[in-house]
Amino acid sequence: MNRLDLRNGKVEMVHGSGGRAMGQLIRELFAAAFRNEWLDQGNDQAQFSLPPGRVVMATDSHVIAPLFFPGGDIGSLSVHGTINDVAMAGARPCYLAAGFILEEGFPLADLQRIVESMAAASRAAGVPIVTGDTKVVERGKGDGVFITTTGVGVMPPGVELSGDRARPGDRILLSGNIGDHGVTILSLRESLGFETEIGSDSQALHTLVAAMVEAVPEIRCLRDPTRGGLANTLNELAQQSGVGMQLLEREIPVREPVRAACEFLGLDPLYVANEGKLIAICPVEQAERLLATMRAHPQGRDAAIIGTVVEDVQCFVQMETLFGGNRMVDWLNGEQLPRIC
Amino acid sequence: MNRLDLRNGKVEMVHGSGGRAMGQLIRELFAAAFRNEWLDQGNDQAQFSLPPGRVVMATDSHVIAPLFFPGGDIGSLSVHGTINDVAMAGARPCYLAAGFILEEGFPLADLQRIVESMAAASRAAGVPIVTGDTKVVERGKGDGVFITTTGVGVMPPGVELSGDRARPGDRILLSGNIGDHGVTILSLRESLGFETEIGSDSQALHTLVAAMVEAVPEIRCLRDPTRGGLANTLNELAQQSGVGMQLLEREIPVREPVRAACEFLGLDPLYVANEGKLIAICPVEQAERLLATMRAHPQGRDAAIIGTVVEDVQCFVQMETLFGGNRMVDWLNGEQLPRIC
Amino acid sequence: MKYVDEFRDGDKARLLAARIAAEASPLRLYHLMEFCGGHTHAIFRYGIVDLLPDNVRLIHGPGCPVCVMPVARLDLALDLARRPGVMLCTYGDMLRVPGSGRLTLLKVRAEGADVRMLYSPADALKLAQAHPDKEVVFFAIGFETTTPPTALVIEQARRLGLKNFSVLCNHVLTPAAMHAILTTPESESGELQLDGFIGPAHVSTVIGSAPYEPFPERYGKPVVIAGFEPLDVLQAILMLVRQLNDGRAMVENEFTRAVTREGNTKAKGLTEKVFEPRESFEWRGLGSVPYSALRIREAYGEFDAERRFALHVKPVQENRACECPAILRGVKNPRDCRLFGTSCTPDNPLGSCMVSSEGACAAYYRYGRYREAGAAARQVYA
Amino acid sequence: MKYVDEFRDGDKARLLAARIAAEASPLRLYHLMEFCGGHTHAIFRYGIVDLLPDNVRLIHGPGCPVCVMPVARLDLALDLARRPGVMLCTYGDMLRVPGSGRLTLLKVRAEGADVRMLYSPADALKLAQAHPDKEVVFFAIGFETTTPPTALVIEQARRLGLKNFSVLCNHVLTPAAMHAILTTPESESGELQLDGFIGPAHVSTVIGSAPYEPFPERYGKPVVIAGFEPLDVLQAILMLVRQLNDGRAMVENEFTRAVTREGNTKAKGLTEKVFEPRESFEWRGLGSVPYSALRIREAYGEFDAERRFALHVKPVQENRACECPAILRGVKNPRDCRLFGTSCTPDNPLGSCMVSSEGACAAYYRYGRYREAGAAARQVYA
Amino acid sequence: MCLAIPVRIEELVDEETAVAHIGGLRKTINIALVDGLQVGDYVILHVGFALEKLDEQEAQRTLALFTELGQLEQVQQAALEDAS
Amino acid sequence: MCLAIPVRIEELVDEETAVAHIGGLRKTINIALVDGLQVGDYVILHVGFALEKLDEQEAQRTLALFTELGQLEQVQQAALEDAS
Ligand code: SF4
Ligand code: SF4
Ligand SMILES: [Mg+2]
Ligand SMILES: [Mg+2]
Ligand SMILES: [Mg+2]
Ligand SMILES: [Mg+2]
Ligand SMILES: [Mg+2]
Ligand SMILES: [Mg+2]
Ligand SMILES: [Mg+2]
Ligand SMILES: [Mg+2]
Ligand SMILES: [Mg+2]
Ligand SMILES: [Mg+2]
Repeated sequence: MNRLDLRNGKVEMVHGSGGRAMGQLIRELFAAAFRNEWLDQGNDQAQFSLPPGRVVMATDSHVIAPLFFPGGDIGSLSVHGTINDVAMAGARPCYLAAGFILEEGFPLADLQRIVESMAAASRAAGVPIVTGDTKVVERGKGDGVFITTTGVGVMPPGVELSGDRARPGDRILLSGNIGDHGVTILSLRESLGFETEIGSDSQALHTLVAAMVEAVPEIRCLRDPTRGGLANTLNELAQQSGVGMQLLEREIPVREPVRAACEFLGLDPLYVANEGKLIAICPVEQAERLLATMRAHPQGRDAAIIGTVVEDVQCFVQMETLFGGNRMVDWLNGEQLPRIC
Repeated sequence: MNRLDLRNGKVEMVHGSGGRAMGQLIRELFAAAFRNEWLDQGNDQAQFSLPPGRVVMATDSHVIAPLFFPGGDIGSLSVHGTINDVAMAGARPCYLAAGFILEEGFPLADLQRIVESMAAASRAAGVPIVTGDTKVVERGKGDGVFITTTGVGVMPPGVELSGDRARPGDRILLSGNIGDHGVTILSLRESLGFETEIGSDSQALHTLVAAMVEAVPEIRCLRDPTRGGLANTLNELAQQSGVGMQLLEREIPVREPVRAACEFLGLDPLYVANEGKLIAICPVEQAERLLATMRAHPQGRDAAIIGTVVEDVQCFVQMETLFGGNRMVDWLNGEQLPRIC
Repeated sequence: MKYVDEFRDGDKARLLAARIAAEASPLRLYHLMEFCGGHTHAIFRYGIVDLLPDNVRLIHGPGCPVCVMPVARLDLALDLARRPGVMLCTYGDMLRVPGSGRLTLLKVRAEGADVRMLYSPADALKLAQAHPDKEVVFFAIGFETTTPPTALVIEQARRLGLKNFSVLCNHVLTPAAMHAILTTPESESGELQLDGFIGPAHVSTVIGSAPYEPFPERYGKPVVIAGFEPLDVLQAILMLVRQLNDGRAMVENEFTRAVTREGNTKAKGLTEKVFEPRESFEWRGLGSVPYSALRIREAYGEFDAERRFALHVKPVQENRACECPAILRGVKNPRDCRLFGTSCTPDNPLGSCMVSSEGACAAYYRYGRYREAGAAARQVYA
Repeated sequence: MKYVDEFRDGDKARLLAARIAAEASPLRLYHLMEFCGGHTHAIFRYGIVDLLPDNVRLIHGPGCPVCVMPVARLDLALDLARRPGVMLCTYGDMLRVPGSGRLTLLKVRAEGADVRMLYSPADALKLAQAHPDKEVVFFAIGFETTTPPTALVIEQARRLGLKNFSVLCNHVLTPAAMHAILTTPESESGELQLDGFIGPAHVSTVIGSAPYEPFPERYGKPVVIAGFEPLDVLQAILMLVRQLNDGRAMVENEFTRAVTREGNTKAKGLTEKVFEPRESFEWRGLGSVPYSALRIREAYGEFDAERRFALHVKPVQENRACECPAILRGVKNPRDCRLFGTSCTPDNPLGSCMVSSEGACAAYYRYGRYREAGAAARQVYA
Repeated sequence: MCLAIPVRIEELVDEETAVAHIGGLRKTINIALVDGLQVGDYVILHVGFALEKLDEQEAQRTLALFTELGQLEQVQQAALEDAS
Repeated sequence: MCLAIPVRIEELVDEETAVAHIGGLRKTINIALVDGLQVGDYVILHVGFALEKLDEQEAQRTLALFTELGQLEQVQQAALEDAS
């Protein structure tokens, strides 16, 4: 049997039909890149032991366009995204599963690039991809490639985090500057026609989380401000916990190019997606220790205390502006569309 | 805020943008249907305890067209398919995660029907959907709805199954008649223009598996003959174990309408997909006990011993035909396409 | 960002605010209309109201092109978008505005219509070139700021000989709307309390300050053209307070960094070449306003979607409970609308003022909702 | 399934086999060509060779319409499929056949061409009606069995006045190919050993048995028309053995349940009305064969894709190592090809005989590969 | 060549169309190529078109041939066994 | 109304096109509506088009106004404090 033509080949329907061609794709592309004892077994599932403790499971489907962007691609993103969702429970991510939905005609060379990027991200994070699935849809019924990853992890003893645990008086911490991912993606939309040096912040945050929960097991909750950005994620947490929040705009780090892009597109950086940042809420007493821990970790160098949890039956998130006024930071209304007025 | 218009509404991009509309979709549709303590928490991940034992994880992306078919829909299928992949390890499936990729414009009424069918399947199986994700893609970049489910389960002590454990002399058992699912789907292709009373066999097989591994812990391996049908699945197992197989056509149950459809479409039922059948391989000494156990379970009433594992370095699967000859049962070549000659 | 950040300085703002408080006479009220949605947005985003003394009151005007678009004209676009073979493109702001039956361009897109979002009208041309099999229609909106780019694009379409491109023109004129505001029944009855205008920055960049001179002259209302940064707005308020205190009424220019008396003559010339005034145009809130909008000249008729598709506006009943019209006339406030924040929210807007981030209702909801309900929350903050 | 299962009875097969063994003379060889791929398929699927004595040998003929299609004509379809605006539809069998550069219709579809699989040619008409903006081309293949449905569809297209439908006609004729087989150099040199034909069942349903009468008469080769079920094939072999033993050479009909001497006159008439013979047609393996294929008559010229798109066959070099041509002439066996099972497999076919499930190479690979390699395995089976 | 299968006419829909049964399936087929079909007739179906009526008497005759052959074999077998 | 922002011209590409910088971004813009632009000039950018040149002297003058005002306030504040 000839080897897969990874240079000029394209995904064909036959690669999803459960026959020899699918086996070849899995063997020569997926298993070759992810290489581990579980995939080598060739079963439809993976078996493993987990350390004792409560188990955490998270899943995310990834549908980004373009598939490749400065700072990553859909492959690395799909690994980071799910590792982060597991880590946001305070857990140690242990294993990943990956489901691919490929569009007929997608270049195998691009698929290989994506898969190798996933493999690298998974290796770097120490979280192997132990089982997977591949489907092919007809041209025009997909968009190149969609990747759904699912992660399982284990909670360290004594840690208990949940979005409903924020209490008035708690401090709100952010691990770094916001908006890089979303602005990077927008910069690639040809019609918006701008270039920037910044790249996506896509990264796996589990080692940062491990350091944080070890130093401050009292953390109330963690969440990564992805789709909908900081504003929506804080609104979610406020709603879940039945509290309000008061932010300080001057403490929220936003890089100049992100501000500039938002300015001319009519967007607000608070609503722009991130893929490598986290929000932590902790009791006021531990806030400084947590901040120091975060700043001592390379992924938290720019961490800041950006606000306080307040009592508010309406669960409003508000912000003292740089200008000195106070404003609501409401949920995103619909999609954030570039606007002219 | 007005309630979601589940009667006439359509999926819009805003339902995937991480804002209030997405929250509403999740709350009023997904969480309402799946209702359980984990989803109610509203976190980006679920936490649970697992009974002691090795953990099993499996994932499958579901991309079927049409979405609704006699005997099920993409919702129930996505629950059954992953439960089965977990169960095929001999494990007890415990929890599911579900990732949805929705196409802009997809009717909310159809989505609700699918989600309720998933909820019913999950309840019936006793395997809750504890975490999920929703993405929306632009019209023309998806196909209504894709669902990726991931399951975790736990191995009962003393059971160890894997596709590489088949040994010459072992018996091959099949839990029931083949081809119902694939022929049902084909019958819905308008251009093939045929009608049949049969429906998909989509079902969760974990209770059957539980009975089997309890009665015969010596089972070598289990696998569900889904895409690619019985023939490909047996070839996979033969390859994994480095053995050949010799089947008896007369023992393989195929219903008359399935045979008829295959006859006029030029297909072979051995290659047609199933979604509620399993293959078991076990030592010859336990074969009759296993058969009896399967037949005592409603899902194994028509179970049969369909062949024997043989020594063969080429890993060929062969079959003694009804007619009395012997033929190869090779891997599927490409897709199984209706043919005229 | 140069020429941006300097105009957002909070310390200077407090100084300006103190100046306004010092100079505003406690013996009178100052009713100042920010004509422009851009000012409305800045006022809420930066919390400017909090900095003003109680007797300096801001009234929101009709200066948001999304808000003033009547349902009947949006229906034209919805109708076009649903025709087979048509690709309708427009700015993101317009996609969520409800037309008849709460239909939006996003909804018809979800149903299968080919609707595209533009950042720049130049992209509409590119779409037309890339899709020769489609009728590409640019649903153009905007005041005088946005008009010259549209004119340029129509001119280019002619140069390129495009056969599948047209523009559904909804460009409107600022001074005409200001006249209308001052001649409504409410204005004449005195119900509208209006002492002066904060004039638009970017519109004036194009048209210059001269077109505002009739307002002091004919109606005795001072106008101060102001930039959209918060210090610009405060400075303009101070300048208006001073004029009113002095009994003066004239056009002053706070935005001298980009506005002259003449404006951009090149841009004006191009606009003049491609467009001509409509005898009358329907505004949400203001009704029919004479010579208040532009249409494509006959010489460019092939690029006029109204001609090309023989479109005719069908009068529709606007939602009666929606107070947008009165808000746009400056006589009501979003909180006077009983749908505000209940049936009508940014997620499910009933009126256009709840859609555009420059709409008064959206601004009140986004930035101001906490004022009633959440005031208590602020106290808790240590 | 009535009239199917009865003809697959294993017990009766063994009786028939015993009869053949009893009657076949051990003193001679019987070289019987199954013209049809349908017979080839049945022979392998049911393991008929295992039931025959060694001296009764089956030779595979050129009766698979997929296998005999030359690369140059497939290239026409590939070329058409890639043209913008064209929707090319054909039977599933054709999608995986490699043309020049190993390109297939499935591959060009993956690259974006609009290629559809049909179960029935009637669906091609429906596609043309549903996609008035597309040029729908039906890439028609097949022997006389498949021709009348194509003719009917062209007739219907005319009745419906379809303007966007055409047929790329590759219908070929059985008797002409049988003549060609018997006049190859190998046949004349005696290299081709051929004592009689198992004649096609379904082709004969349409054309009747009369067209085979020249073969006994002119070449002295007996013909037995046989159904496609395994008992039919065995019975036909017995009938041929008997003719050869008796020194007879005539046309006999085993498939009397659906074949008469005249065939289906209505179907023949329709074929005659829409199609006319081509003076010559290129077959893979047989080269140019005179009057061996059909073309669309001028009266239906608007539905002829070759006329409509001014298509001209460009001669191409077929893969030299592929032995399909010799196999189709009956002088080689798939195992004589050094690519068989290594470079050429059903997953990556190099020649057409490896694609169609009626191709000799595919049949050998699918059902027969175990014969060499896996024979040992059978012993182990208890 | 030419995948085809006998099916039974269950219902004549119009001049060109019938519903056929086969092994528990219902299938709409085109019957324009065969005149004079009746409900209950068997036809040979190919790419959705009836190609020809199946002659049931002839089918029975062919099947009978196989059976006779069986009897013949038995007689011969018996003879052989007697002889041995 | 009319979202617009000052950007600096970095490069003149052709009669209609320039590359502008803003806060670390590069953006291709249309300059057909403004004559006589030079590299280094600031323009007001709206929907991808330069609308007008920004007069830097005037901008400085406006900013100076705010600063003067600050000084004025300080003087007055000092006076008030002295008085109290
Ligand atoms: S709140 Fe909504 S309904 Fe009321 S005036 Fe504003 S836009 Fe109209
Ligand atoms: S094995 Fe392949 S290359 Fe060889 S003759 Fe057959 S089709 Fe041609
Ligand atoms: Mg998740
Ligand atoms: Mg996530
Ligand atoms: Mg998350
Ligand atoms: Mg799978
Ligand atoms: Mg696509
Ligand atoms: Mg799986
Ligand atoms: Mg599965
Ligand atoms: Mg499986
Ligand atoms: Mg998620
Ligand atoms: Mg689609």
